[in-house]
Amino acid sequence: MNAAPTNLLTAIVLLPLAGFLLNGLLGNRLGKGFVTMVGCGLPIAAFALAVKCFLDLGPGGNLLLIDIAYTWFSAGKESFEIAFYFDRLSAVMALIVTGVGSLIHVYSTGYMKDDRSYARYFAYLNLFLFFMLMLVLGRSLLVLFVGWEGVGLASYLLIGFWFEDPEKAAAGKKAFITNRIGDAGFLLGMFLIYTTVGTLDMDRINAAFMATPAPMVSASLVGILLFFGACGKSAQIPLHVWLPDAMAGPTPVSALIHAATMVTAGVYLVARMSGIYLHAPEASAVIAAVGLATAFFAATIAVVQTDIKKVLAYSTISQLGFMFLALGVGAYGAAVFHLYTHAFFKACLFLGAGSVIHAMSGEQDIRKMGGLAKKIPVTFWTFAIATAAIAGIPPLAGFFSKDEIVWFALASGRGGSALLFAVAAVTALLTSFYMFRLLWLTFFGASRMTKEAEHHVHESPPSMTGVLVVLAGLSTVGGFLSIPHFLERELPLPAVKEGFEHYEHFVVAASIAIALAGLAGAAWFFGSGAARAERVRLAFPTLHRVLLGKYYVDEAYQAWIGKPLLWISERVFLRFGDQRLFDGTLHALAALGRGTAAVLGRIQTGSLHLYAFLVLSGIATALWWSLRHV
Amino acid sequence: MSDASLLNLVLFLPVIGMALLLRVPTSREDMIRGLTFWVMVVQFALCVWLYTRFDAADPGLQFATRLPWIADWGVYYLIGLDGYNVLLVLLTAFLGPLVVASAFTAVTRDVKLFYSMVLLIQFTMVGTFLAQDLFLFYLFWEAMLIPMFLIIGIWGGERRIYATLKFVLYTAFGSILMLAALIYLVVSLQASSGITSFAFADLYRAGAELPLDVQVILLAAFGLSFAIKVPMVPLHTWLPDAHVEAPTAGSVILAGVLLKMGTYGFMKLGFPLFPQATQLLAPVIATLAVISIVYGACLALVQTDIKKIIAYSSISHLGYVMLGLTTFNLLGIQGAVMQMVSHGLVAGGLFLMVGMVYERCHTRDLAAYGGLARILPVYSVFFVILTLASIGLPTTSGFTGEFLVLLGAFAAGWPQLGQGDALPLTLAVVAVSGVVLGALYMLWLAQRLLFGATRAPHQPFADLNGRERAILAAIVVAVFALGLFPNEPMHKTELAARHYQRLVTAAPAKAPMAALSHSHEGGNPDEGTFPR
Amino acid sequence: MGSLQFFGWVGVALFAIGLLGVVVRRNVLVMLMCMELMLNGVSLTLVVFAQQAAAAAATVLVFLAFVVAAAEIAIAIPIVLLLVRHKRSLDLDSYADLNG
Amino acid sequence: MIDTVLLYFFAAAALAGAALMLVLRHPMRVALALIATMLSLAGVYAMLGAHAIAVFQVLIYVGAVMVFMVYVIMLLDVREPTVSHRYSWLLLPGVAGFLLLLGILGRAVWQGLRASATGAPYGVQAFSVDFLNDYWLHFEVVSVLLVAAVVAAIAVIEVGRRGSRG
Amino acid sequence: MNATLIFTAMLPEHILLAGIVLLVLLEVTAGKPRAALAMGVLTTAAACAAALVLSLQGFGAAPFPGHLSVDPSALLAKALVLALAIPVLLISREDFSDRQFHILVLSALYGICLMVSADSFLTLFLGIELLSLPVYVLVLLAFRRPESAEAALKYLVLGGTASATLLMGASLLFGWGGTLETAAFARALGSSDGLALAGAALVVTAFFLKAAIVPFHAWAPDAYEGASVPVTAFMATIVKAGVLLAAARLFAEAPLLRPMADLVFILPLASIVWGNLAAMRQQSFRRMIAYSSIAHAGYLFYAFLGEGALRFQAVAFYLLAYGVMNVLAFASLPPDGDDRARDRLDNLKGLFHRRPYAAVMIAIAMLSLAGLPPFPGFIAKFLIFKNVIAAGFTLYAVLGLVGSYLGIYFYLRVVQFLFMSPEEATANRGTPGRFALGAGALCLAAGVVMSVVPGWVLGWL
Repeated sequence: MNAAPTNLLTAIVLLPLAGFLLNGLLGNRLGKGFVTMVGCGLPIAAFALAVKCFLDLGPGGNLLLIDIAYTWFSAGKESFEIAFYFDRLSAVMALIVTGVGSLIHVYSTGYMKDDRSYARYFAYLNLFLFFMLMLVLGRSLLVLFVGWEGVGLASYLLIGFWFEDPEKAAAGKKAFITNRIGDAGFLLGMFLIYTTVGTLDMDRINAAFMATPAPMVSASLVGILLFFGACGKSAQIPLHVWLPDAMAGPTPVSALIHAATMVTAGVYLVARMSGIYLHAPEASAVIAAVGLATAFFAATIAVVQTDIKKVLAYSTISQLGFMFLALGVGAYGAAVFHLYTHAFFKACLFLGAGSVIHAMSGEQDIRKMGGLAKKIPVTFWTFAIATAAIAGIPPLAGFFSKDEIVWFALASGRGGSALLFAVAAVTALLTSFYMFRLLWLTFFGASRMTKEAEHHVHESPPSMTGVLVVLAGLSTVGGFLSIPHFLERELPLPAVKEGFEHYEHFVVAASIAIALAGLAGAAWFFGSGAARAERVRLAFPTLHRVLLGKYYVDEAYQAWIGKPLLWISERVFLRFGDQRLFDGTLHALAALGRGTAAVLGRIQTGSLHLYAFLVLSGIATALWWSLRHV
Repeated sequence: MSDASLLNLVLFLPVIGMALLLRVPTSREDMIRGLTFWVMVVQFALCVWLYTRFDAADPGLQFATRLPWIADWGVYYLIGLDGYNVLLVLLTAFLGPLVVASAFTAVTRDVKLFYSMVLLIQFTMVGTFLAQDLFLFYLFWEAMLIPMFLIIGIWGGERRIYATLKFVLYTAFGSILMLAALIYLVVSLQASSGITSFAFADLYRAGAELPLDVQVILLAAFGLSFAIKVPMVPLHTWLPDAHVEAPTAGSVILAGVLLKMGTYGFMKLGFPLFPQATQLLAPVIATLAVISIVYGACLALVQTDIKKIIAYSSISHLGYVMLGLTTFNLLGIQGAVMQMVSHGLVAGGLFLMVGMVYERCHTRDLAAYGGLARILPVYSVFFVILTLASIGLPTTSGFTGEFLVLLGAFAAGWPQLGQGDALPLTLAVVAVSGVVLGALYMLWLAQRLLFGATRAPHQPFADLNGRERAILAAIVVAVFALGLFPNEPMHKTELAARHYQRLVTAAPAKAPMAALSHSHEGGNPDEGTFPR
Repeated sequence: MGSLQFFGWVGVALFAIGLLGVVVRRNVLVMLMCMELMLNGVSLTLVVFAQQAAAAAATVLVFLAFVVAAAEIAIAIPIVLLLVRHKRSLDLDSYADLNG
Repeated sequence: MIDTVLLYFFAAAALAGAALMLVLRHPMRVALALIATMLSLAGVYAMLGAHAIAVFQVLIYVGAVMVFMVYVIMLLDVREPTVSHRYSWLLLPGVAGFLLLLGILGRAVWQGLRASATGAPYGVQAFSVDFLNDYWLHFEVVSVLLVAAVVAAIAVIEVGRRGSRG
Repeated sequence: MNATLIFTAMLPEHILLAGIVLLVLLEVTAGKPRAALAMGVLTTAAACAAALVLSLQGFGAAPFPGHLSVDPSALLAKALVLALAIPVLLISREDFSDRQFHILVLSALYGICLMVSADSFLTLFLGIELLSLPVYVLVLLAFRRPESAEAALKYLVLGGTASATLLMGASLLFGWGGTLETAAFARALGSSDGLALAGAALVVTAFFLKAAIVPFHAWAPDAYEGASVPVTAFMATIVKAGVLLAAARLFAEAPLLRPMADLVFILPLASIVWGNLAAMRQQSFRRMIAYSSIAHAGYLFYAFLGEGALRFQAVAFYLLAYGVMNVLAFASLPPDGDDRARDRLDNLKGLFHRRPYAAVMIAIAMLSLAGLPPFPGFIAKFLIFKNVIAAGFTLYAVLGLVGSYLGIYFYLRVVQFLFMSPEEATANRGTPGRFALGAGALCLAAGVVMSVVPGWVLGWL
């Protein structure tokens, strides 16, 4: 590969950082105009630069760009460089991040208009972009990890943006901790790679695992460790618990971080490390299984959620599950494809939801909505398009990417199977169903709003609707750009199991049917005031409770991990260890000293007889000792 | 003025400062404060100058002074900078002015005595790091107790007497055994080679020649005294009390520098003096280190006193240092050094911040606080930054240290797994879990202190003033500098790390360690002949 | 002449008895006399050894011992008088204000 | 022959006197017992041929010290509890220690001394010659000591006259 | 016999004697005591100077062969003791104006001079008595409280026992070796003959009694508490120094073998532990110092475990450090009309706020006595234990060090009182006299010198 040196990448990364510093340090003094300018201008500039780099690539230009900023640490032959790396995969990611990011910045100017911490908000947002770009552009796992933890930080800050509410602050903490758990695995994976391969540069690592002899380490072990990190970041079972709570943050944040970009970092990581996973069938199997399971369970939960953002959150988890399924079956291109389309329609959905909430002046419960279609038409139409897209209605973006995934789940030579296909299909059905349920409950039917709420309903400002329209447009046409083909060189699609070639059209038909079935189901259940849905709910109360309770995973963690940890720390370590054992021993020794001192003092009675006796016995003993051998 | 004499000036500036303080009438408190502050500033400036002049490529002792002191015992006044101490001296000098400035409003009783004691302890700490002669080292090491005893005991909290006595008696016990051990070491050197010398360089040779069992005993004696200072579980119980009772300045000095004495002692003396014994005991020490990491973190989790949380976090963080020192590979050692400095900055900064809020609310009980972010925005920003540094978030110095240490530990453990010894790797893995626990308690602290509904005694009060902002800004800048560009300082310590590594692994005791470390050293075993 | 061993032993015995007296007798004057007895025992031992070695030194030492004993008594008695004046008692056990 | 008998008699008497000192109640009687012991010791000295010592024994001890002692005893005839119970509570341990001491020391001396006496008797004249020739340093020092003792005694008496300042 | 030789050899003694005689004459003739202090100090200083000069000239002679001989180290020892006596005399000004005090002190010093150059037990015995008899009386001389008499009596009785024991030991040694020269003792240490060992043991015991080593220590706390401040200082420093230096001369360079070595290890160790522990809960300053002195006597006898050639240096340096710091503490003790009050440790509470410098002085003294660096006490202790370990008694040294650790607490307790405790309402407000300050200054200067250039000081010894 002929790599061309450049400095643009550093610039791309640093622009948002500059935004963060400017807004963070000066924002409050220089006022909203300045903040908006910096907060939106720099990401857009970054986007422009990304496009520029993208154009440098491609058939005409170089195969990839490398930008070595500086050496972070070196000792002997150990060396860690801060370097950036720009190939087609990074390009796709960078464009999504900067592009969608910029859009959401613009949207935010409207959404956060009245917030008193306007500057802080944009500072955080820029900070996020900075780290996210480090993540997708980093050449070595180290740089990636810096971004990886950094975006975690940004999401922590943004989830807890309204920190007066302890719930929100706690949600931020939960997100950070859960990510940290994943990161521990990531770190171990990194260490293992470094110890065995001797470098952290991802291109080198891939090469090393491709080469023969392979490194003296099981690729699957490395793969699973890294995947554990990905689980944390991309909210896969068992580390998915943080994402729903993360909805506590401002809605644009949910759109940007918890739908479009950050949560897909795990997908990016696995795709980027495909060199390892191609040689790690066990790890790939695990990924496929986990991904699919996540997709399915999240979808089931989403069916019963009543908070508009929670529904979207679970759908995000579910869609991420789809991506991991694709990764698991070796269809890295398909995964990235879905990542890309998902970025559009899920961002659109979240922003639409934001617009709805904005319109409802803060109300998020879809049971208190309905009939909004006429009141906020732009929001409705964009939301509808995005819904259709995620449901996989052709020819919208979601259809193509999801179809690819379902297809490879069945036919991939790298572990595709009928079972995967079946579950994926069911999940797709559920997806379409709950999405249309959401649409219905929100926009159709009779209004269930309180009067004054209804009175306040209003369409959002153009800064928001404009963004919605753009994203809806992307969700519509985005699918026609075939990312897998574009990435063919970096991420070749897996060979199709022989004998399956001619099932392709069947699968396409199936997925179309599934999508429409979901639509129909939603219409049938919720079209007439959700009476039928109610009946179903009463029919299976337990099931409903379990789903509402999200399978009680949080509770289980609390009971089996949180409480025992605290108990041990409190009872065993603090009470017994520190207080009784260690300090106890000390105090006992001190008491011993004092006691002896008291005894000695009592011996000194002041009676000369006693003193003389001490002398007498002393002399006698001394004589005895010195003469005992004579 | 030659650099060597500058180094002496750096060492003795605090004493000069004390002499000047004596001339200042007790009533002129501001003058006292100013004088002390400027003395510290000058000291720091000189240190920076020397740091820039410090030649990373010179393995030997730099800016050294060597004067006969107790001639017929072979005791010399021998000080100098080398890779071992250069960063720590700089750190000490850096924290000096900040400590002084932080006490401007906090300390109002016996101001003169207080600042004399601060200068005194500064003197002893710098001396401990600079000393290259065991007798001199021990002198400074022990002398350090006295000012600390007074600082905690006079300006401390309710249970200050208990705390300070606990601190001094605990530490003194270790030092007594160390004294016996060092005398034995010197005597045996005299017996074996006929030369009477306390110079580290000579003792390194003497120690390595001792029979293993003797080495183990001596290492235990030295190690006990160092481990108490670090402190390593189970010798740590003095630390929380001392920290909680000490005045802010005391806590900062304690966390910022004093604890490093222990790890520095291990790195400069304990391990290199007795290589075979170290090889033998390395698993034990590493295990204790990891226990400290986890134990400290768990205890920090259940504290309600802000200072205690940070105190226990110190135990946890210094566990990383010890772990790094026992990896015997360059990454781990360098990481340990970095972690020392980083912890000095971060923990010091956190204690300063606790002090600042304590000055305003007069309580350290976490339950009394909440939502400070609303009333103290600037404070909160700094607090969050330092919290993240303490968690070891990338781009902060904490990450540099932890990452290198853990990587080193893993790199040391993995090959041994091949030889069927799973312990080192297990330790590394468990240590990684400390990363999670660290996030757990620090974020818990931050959330309860800064977020949620605003709640604090004696509000409303003013946000940080210029002085406080300056103090914290200095620390934060340093934290990020070490997080983003650790390479330059690390190069200054690299030769020392190699020297340490060579001394400790020279012994044939444990093949895997040695082999690994050489492979990581880059196969040039005999570079750097230290210190002459 | 008889065996010196016996007389040497007697000297030691006197010394020991004197010491015992100091330990057990409560009357301060008696105790002082017991101290004298100790010195007497010592002198006897010395004389016996002197007889064995026939050297002047020991005899001189005995002489010095006498003088010193006299001096000690000369100092001790006034002290005792002082004590008795304050304590109105010769009982040693009543002189125990200093203790601990 | 006879002087050997005398010798042993004096020794026995000395021991007896010493023993009596331990058991007698009244200080005066104790003093008399001590005097007896001293006189018999003087006898022993004389019999052993150390006439000088014998003389000093009689002069210094009996003549000076004990007279002084007896005088003081008569001076303070305080009604004494010590007369009723003469022993401190340490009687038994004291005796035990005494026996141990006597055993060890006596054994040492017994073995240390050769069986029979030798050497010429050491008379007053020889003593005074030696003393003033070889030992005048000690003579001088003794004088200093006596001066100091006198000053000391006077000081104590003055203190007694002055009474406690505290 | 050459008179000039005697004159020069015993010049310090002669100067002291002259002083004594002069004072006695004045006592007899002149009525009002005047300039007693001046005479005492001058005499001591002159004697000290004489001893120092002679020792620096490397003067050595045996004016009374077999009884008394001087060599540089003996002269140095005299100089050391006399030098220590000067500040003690200065302290005494507040308590003693009369001549008797000075006569007694001078004769005690005379005794010490004899002890440290004695070659025969006669001289040694006379020296010890000449030292002891005056001190018995000094104890009650101030007589600020009735207990003084009791203290004096206890000291006298046990002191008398000590001299009897010494005599008994001497006579046994005489019986063994047929001579009363002290060299016999050094020989006896090595012998295995019963008589020799018994004699040696008794002599050692006598020295233990004088130096207050457990279990012969019991007199010390009572005597120290009963005496007045200057006299306690005198006993704690001068008397101890005299005894120990005499012991050093007595042991000479004789190698210490078992069982004697055990004797010289076990009992001192016992007194280190005992003294340090018993001092922990004292309420009287002087009593605490007494226990501390018991412990220090232990360290000092540890020095005898060391190699013969190094004993004198170790003992001398230790005595210097220890004595100087002790006197410093006593000099800085704020005076008070009521002796009991002055003696109460509680009176030191919050002293720093009344008179900071005094507090700092006492603190320095305490920390030095505790053996914490960088104070001279540490270097002295280091020297002793270094010798002990070098001689191969590593275990003994470790035990001794651990014992010394026990002592740190009660010294720190004093510092705690000085700086950290609230002032007591009843606390005395007396101001220390000029002379006491002078004494303190002298001691502090000496201490500083010893800790800054210990090598230089050791060079002299």
